[in-house]
Amino acid sequence: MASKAAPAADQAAAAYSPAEMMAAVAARELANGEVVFVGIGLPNLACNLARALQAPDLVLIYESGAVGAVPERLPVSIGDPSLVTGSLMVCSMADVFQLFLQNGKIEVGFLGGAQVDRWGNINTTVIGSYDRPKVRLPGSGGAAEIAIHARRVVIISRLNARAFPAEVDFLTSPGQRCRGRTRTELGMPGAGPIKVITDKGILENDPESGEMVLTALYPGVAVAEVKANIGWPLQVRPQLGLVAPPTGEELRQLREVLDPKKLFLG
Amino acid sequence: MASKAAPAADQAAAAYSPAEMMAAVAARELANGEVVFVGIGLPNLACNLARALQAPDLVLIYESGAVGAVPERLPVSIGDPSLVTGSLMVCSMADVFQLFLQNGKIEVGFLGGAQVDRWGNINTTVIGSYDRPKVRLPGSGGAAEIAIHARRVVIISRLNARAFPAEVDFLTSPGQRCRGRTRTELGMPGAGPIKVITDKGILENDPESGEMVLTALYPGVAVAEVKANIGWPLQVRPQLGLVAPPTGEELRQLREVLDPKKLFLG
Amino acid sequence: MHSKVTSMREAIAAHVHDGDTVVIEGFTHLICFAAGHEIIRQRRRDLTIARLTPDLIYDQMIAAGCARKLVFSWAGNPGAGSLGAFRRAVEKETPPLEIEEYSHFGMVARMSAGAARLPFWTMRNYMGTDLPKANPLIRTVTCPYTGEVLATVPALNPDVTIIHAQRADQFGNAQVWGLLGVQKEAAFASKRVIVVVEELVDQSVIRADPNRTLIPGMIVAAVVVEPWGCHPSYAQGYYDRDNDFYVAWEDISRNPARLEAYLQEFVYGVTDRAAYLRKQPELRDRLAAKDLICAGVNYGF
Amino acid sequence: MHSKVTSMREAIAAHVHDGDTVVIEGFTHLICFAAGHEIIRQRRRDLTIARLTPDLIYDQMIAAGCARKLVFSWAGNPGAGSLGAFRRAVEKETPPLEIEEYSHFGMVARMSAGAARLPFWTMRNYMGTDLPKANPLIRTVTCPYTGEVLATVPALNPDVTIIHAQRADQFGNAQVWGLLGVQKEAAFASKRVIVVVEELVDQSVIRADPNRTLIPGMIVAAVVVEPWGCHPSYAQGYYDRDNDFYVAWEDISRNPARLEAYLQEFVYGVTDRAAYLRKQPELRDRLAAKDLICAGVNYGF
Repeated sequence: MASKAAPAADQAAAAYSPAEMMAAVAARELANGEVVFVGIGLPNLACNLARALQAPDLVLIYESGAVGAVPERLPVSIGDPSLVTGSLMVCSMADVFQLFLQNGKIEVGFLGGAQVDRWGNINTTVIGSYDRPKVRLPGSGGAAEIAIHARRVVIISRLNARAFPAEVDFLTSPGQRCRGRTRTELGMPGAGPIKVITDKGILENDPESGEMVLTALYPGVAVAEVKANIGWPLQVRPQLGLVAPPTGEELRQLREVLDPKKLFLG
Repeated sequence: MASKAAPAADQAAAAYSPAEMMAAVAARELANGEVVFVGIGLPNLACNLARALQAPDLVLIYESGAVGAVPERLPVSIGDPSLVTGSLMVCSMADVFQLFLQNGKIEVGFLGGAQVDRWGNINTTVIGSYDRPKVRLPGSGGAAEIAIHARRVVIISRLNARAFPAEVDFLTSPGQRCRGRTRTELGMPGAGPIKVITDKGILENDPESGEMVLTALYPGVAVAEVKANIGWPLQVRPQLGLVAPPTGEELRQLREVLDPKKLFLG
Repeated sequence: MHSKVTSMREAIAAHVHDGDTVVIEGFTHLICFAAGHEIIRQRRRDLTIARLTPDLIYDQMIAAGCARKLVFSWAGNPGAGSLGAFRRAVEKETPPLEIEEYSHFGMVARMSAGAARLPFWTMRNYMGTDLPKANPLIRTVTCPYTGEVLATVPALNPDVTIIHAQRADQFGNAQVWGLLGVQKEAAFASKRVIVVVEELVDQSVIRADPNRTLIPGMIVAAVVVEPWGCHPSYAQGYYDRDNDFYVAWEDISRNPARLEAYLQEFVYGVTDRAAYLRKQPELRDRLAAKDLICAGVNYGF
Repeated sequence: MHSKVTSMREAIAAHVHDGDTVVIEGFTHLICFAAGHEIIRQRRRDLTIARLTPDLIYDQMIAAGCARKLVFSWAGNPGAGSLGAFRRAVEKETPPLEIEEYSHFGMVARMSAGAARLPFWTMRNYMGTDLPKANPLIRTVTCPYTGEVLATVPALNPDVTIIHAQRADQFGNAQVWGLLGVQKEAAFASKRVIVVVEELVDQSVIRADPNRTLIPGMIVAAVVVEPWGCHPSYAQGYYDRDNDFYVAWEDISRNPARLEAYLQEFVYGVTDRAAYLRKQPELRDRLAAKDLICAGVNYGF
């Protein structure tokens, strides 16, 4: 949904694509044994990368009802038959949303969106007004309730100013502050988006204000480059982290095992 | 729960037991293809008798979750394994109560009880007061909701004055009029008890008053004998029906196929 | 009891009427395209079409002019992009289409309420989102125990729901494995249910494994035997999802003329699903499922 | 991940504490008597014991002095008569027992609310009955769409739920067939879950037929392998219900001394379920299930 980022400036970065970097960074968010609500595309690659490396017992749940999926091919949709075959459990969607998600069993939810704003609110509904949209997007799917209930949410989105406005046109999935009100005031069970993984660096929510602030950069990226692609006056943490590039093993898994046809890493 | 009825006076009645007569009469209530919520004991015998005779496609549902059961032995409990083996469907109890019963899919429910009153209200909870009961009975089980939701209810109970008081001590399962209010006033979906099958004759609800009135007698039974065993001034329909005794085929099924050990026909 | 087996043509003619609320359910898995195509061929109009993910089949029904209104929670081309006819209808009103929008949980809850014949369903949801502003049917209720304010959605009770299953007997007792979606809830919520199956089986097959039964025959109005009736969706154990077609739909649906040509060739231009399959003899080679049969369990006592 | 397999003694010691709300579910089928006996042997006190049908196992726990309170919807000896200890407690207060009473639908709804982590569940129920007078926790809510007044019950969230299943892997991914009762809802409602199984199987057995999984390992705290752990209840495909014992319970439970003698011999007098079974070698001949294996289905794609 975000347009392709310009190729990174330095040589080191040229050895891997922005998508590969994002997938590797997202995978590092996952601890062994955690229960993850997985979406298609980069989140799915990240989860299966984590399973192949540090988190073999990661439990992947898809909103389609597959629990503990071990897809033997790259699933191209959230309801791919490869998510069923060999999974631990298949349940109804009523169970997915009531017994797993609303019950508080999901530790991590990955989300993306056409717009991500200053508070980590996500818009996947419309660009423009709801009644007369310039662009009609697919809508919430399960994103609204994942953003509310998952114990923590990780957002994955490429940076550009249109995709990172100060405030979303439509608030599909709540972040840290929704139209002026905090998650606590609104009574939301989960911690909300605690990290935004972009193609240039990582934003994290400031525990006090709830605002998404820049906390780490990818190799070869300058702060100004991030600021130029964000629609609000971006706060920058004094000690900025430097994110390690994908390891050889991360790249091998991504390229040779998980997405050899470059469906999502292209 | 009701004490044993005295042996019928005339010779014809002596050829079959009151329980056999009740089971046969109850079976005749069922039309082919109907969906019946079945209890254990006489209702179960009646349903399987109907299946063997006029209603081969009767669908038996047990609150345990067996749908379309075809028990190959006499089930001794509502959750007998013989109700599962060869059934059409096994579902959770949440589905039984929400998707079948509350959804309006149950056409006939059979109920019994320690007390049945003038309006067909049933008590299976306590004799005496709730807080200091003289006799503590099992309670509702699924009876309260069956009485509310089944499209019609048939009560099976042996007559005696203690079992047929003017008003139940505790109203577990609603009849035609509950503490002065009609089913319509109370917003109940089902038609409620439209018939009480006893060991001496049949009561039916008067469509106007909702009161259970005597509409048919078994062979050899006098009106006075029924009245003596009922705790309210029983109304008697001017043209009283005479119920045919069990046929040879009904008796053969009951005795040889359905309950050869006389567990419930004893 | 009489068999309920009939043709797709008869089933749609008898049970889907102009102005009806129609649900063809199935979450990625078991979406009955054959039924959607027959509805298009029979030129039904003014339908309210509801399902979680409109998918390509509702995009086709919108393009064909069947739909007055869409009720949904995610309107995209799963794994591939957009639904062209849906987007034109909403962005450019060509043709106009009323929409009523929830999240997946909201749609599941609407079906659950409908199936239980309750007027509403309760969730802890929607706080902070703009969805209740966009859809005033998302409301609240106060818990009689804790005083908490919780979200509600109203029951959905379709006139007709169409469910594809792997197998059923002639009375509609239907068994499903793999992804279950909200098919059970949608069927029980509906006034009428059409069950479409890959295989008609003897009732003894159903009775041999009653825990697999998802839909009981007592709620089924018609049974249609339509092998490969889900293509380009899939049926676990029978055929794979045709991802190439989902990808191709991006281009087809972006261009109204191309979409119309698709409908002319593959929907109006064939009499039924068998003819649709005869046009594409390569599908079997490309998509037929491999065997991976699980062991049975013991129902003895 | 570490295996969760442990002994019944360890599982009860670790997860069932004095004062807890305990649920041993199973509707006729899969009632884990072995767990109830171990709770009695470990002399737990002040428990709130909840299930739809207290059955003989809760009667024994009441007689043994484990229970402060009973939450239930049908307290009888299924197919045979009364529960003697329960009746003495309620009728004569020997010993006193607090009761909280619903109908089956009400108990199912309480578990459903607990499993969904909602504070209440809505039903169309209880109008005309005396149950709300006997139990003020049966309340009402007004539909935000139709204005109808509907019945509610509060969520039940046990401290620990014990579920017997036919089989599970070492992490507690458990499969059940035959009657399902409210076991899934009770497990998801609970803070801790103990899964007791007839057979421990390799995870590949579970993964070969994922639609049969009722309880996912992620909600399970301990796995106990206890063949014949349900006797005199039953496990479909493993052993039949011991109806003779249910009938015998009428006499045993009517007489406090005889009940105490039963507990001494069959509960306190044995160290564990294996010893209980060694005392009754005839059970296998009388109750072992015959084979009636269903066919598998194709999970291939």
